[in-house]
Amino acid sequence: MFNLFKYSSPASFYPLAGRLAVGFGIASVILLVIGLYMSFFVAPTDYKQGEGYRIMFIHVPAAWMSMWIYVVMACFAAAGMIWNTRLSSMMASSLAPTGAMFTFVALWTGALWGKPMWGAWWVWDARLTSELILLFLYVGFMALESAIDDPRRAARASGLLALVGVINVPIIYYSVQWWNTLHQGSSIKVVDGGIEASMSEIMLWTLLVMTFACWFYAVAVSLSRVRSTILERESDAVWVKALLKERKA
Amino acid sequence: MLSTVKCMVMRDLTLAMRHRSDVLTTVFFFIIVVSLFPLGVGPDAALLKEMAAGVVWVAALLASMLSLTRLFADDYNDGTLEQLMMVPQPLSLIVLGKVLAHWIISGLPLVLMSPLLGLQFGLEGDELIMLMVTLLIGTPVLSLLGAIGAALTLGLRGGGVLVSLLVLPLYIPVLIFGAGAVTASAAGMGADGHLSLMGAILLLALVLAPWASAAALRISVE
Amino acid sequence: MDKALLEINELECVRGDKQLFSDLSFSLQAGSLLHVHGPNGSGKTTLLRAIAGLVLPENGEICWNGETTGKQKDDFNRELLYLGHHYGLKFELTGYENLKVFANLSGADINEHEVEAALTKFGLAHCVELPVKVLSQGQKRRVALARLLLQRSKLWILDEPFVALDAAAVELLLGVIKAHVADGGMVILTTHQEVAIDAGQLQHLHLGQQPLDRQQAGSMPSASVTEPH
Amino acid sequence: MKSRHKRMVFIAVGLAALAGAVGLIMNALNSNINHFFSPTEVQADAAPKDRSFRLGGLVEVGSIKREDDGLTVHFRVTDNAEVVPVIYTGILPDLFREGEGVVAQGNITSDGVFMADEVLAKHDETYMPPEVADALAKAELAKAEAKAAETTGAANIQTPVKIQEGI
Repeated sequence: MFNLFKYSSPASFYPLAGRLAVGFGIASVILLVIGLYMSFFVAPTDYKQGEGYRIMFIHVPAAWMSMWIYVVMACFAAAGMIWNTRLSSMMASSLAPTGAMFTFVALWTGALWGKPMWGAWWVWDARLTSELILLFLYVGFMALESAIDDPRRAARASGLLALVGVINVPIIYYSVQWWNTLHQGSSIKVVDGGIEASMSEIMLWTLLVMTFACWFYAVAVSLSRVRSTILERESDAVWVKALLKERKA
Repeated sequence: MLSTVKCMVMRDLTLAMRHRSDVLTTVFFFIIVVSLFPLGVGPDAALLKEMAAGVVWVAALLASMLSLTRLFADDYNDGTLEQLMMVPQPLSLIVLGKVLAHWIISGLPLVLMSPLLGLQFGLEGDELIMLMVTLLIGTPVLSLLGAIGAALTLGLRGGGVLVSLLVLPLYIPVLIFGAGAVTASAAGMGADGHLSLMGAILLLALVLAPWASAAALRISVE
Repeated sequence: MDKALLEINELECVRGDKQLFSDLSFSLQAGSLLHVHGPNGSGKTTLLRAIAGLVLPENGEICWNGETTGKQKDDFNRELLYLGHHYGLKFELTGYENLKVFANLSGADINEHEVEAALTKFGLAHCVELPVKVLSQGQKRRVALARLLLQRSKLWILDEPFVALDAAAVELLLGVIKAHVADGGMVILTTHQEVAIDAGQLQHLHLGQQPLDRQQAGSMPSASVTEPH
Repeated sequence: MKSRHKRMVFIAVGLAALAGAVGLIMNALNSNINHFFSPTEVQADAAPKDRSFRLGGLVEVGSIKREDDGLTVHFRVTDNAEVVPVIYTGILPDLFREGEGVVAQGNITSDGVFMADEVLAKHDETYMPPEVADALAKAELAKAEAKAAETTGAANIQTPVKIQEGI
């Protein structure tokens, strides 16, 4: 059995995070190359939108990741607040910049897609507005964390904010169903326990490959970010000093 | 439990009455911001009428924001906040009392002023009533959600700017449905949907916000 | 009377990245007074605030009546009175209004006569109806201290209570503390002033003897408790 | 005991508020906050006369007419029940086609013509290669023919039926 508790201390998590980050980084690059090739050359032209629809292969994974990372971040924040574990709070704060980046990408690619198809860069419909709020929440999280000097207070305060903001995620997800918006509905739906996609199989595969590429990228980047946070926060600890001495030698 | 809330409301209202100028500042800020719009966009009656709900709502948002930083800061500075955290009552009730007082001081005057400002923008009868109703439901939400931000940023340098960064995104739904209700009713459609959504937001905020603010205060006072 | 009401087990507190103390354990029973000593920055105030529930300790637990205080916050708070560096008073309110608010929130119903009696005891007979802001520093401190007489709390935590008090007031406060301890109450206090405190079972706690690295901590105690004599 | 009692009251109040909120949200979803009006609503005078609003529906097949300047377009928006004529001057989005979804922002004139300031195309969440779309359309056609043949089977009419799928 994999012992989770062994790795919940920063000292033993640090080397593990290093190995995982490299693994996920390589996997994400490979998937990204395959995914991009499939997006541009393998996936067929759409019957209605022509070639323009291909932006979906970056837009949809980015939008998914923006919401998913927020949920994961809030879970880490909650764990950090409930069990007072330093590592969870560090994970939460290292996920935030990646989440904000994906939100930003989702909004921008959405605008680039919207202009030719809808005829507008931006419309104030429920999906777009709630995604914009998500970006603000990420920014607020990072701003609050950096404004507080005491790391413990910073982690707990920003964690609480992350938990408050979680209410926005289902609103983003269901906005296209609840309101009659300009934004189209989800192409992949869970219907009667099974998953139903209203796109051709090869398009779906391309989308999935790109999603996993983004996902692994997020894992790799936030793990390497958490490593530097660990070094920074634990700079007084004996093992960090030993490690730094070792590196210098 | 109700006596706790009542005691806090009375205390904060007494304090506000001894500092009446603070209350007036918020109201005048509201009036000035609303009055700036016709000067900025020009006196086109049709345009102003269309904008009215949005302008009054945004101004209410900003005015409520302005008074937020003081919600806990005074008590924090003179040490009464930590004393309040050590009374044998749930902290969330104390927060609820303070928020209620904050609304009476800074939200209610805006609700009462709004018809007057609506008239400036050419709103009539039903629209004015709808504007008041939405503000009546919406401004308590502003105070409740704002309390979370105020509690999180307590004692931080640049807390005022930070509080707006944290709280304004949370205000967006209230703004959309509040201004939307007025526009919808002016367009002759029912505003039921908007009003019930605002009611739902108010109920949720009433339950969750004092609890979240209390947690935030415990973190910040440490 | 031998049962310990307040128990501190392996308490560790951290400020920023700096560890103030760790593995701190002691217990206090009814009718005793704990005098906390230590240089500036040794964590005296943090310890008192941690016991009062204002600071979340990094490790360890604080038990009242055999249960952690966090689980019975309301019950513990009813027994607790903490007076810190701040007066905890609203300057715009009168002494009476200030005291009344806290009495109401503690569930105690007090009338003007009781408040007057308490303030008179601290030599502030004429100040009941004056806003606190017009009083001097020492007088403000006394108004805050009047809460000791009005709220019947068992555990008093006093952080530097003698600051800004004149000799007569110091004597007066000492008398109040002694009476409280003799009555089966408990007091935890810090002070930099040379005050001869001797009441009930007297314990001393010395903080900050060895500054420690976080990783080396654990076995070595950074604080010592002298048993009651 | 007392604090447990208090907690029960808290939980009860919380649940009651939650139930109330859910009820209100359901009510709101039922009353459907409109982001745009359908032609039926416009013809029933539900849309505002004196201010700008959004009109949503499908571009009626065969209704698009361009004026000589190449920029002004006349078309009709339908919801398969009622029809509203629209006039728009400007560049149209790629997906603006007959039979496709459209959302237009503008005012309605006294003679019932919608003067659009902005025209947006609404597309659905279906993506497929053109061949598949063709095949699907053919299958649809065949199905409809079979149906037509069935209903008019007795008359034995063989003329192909041109299907105009509305949505």
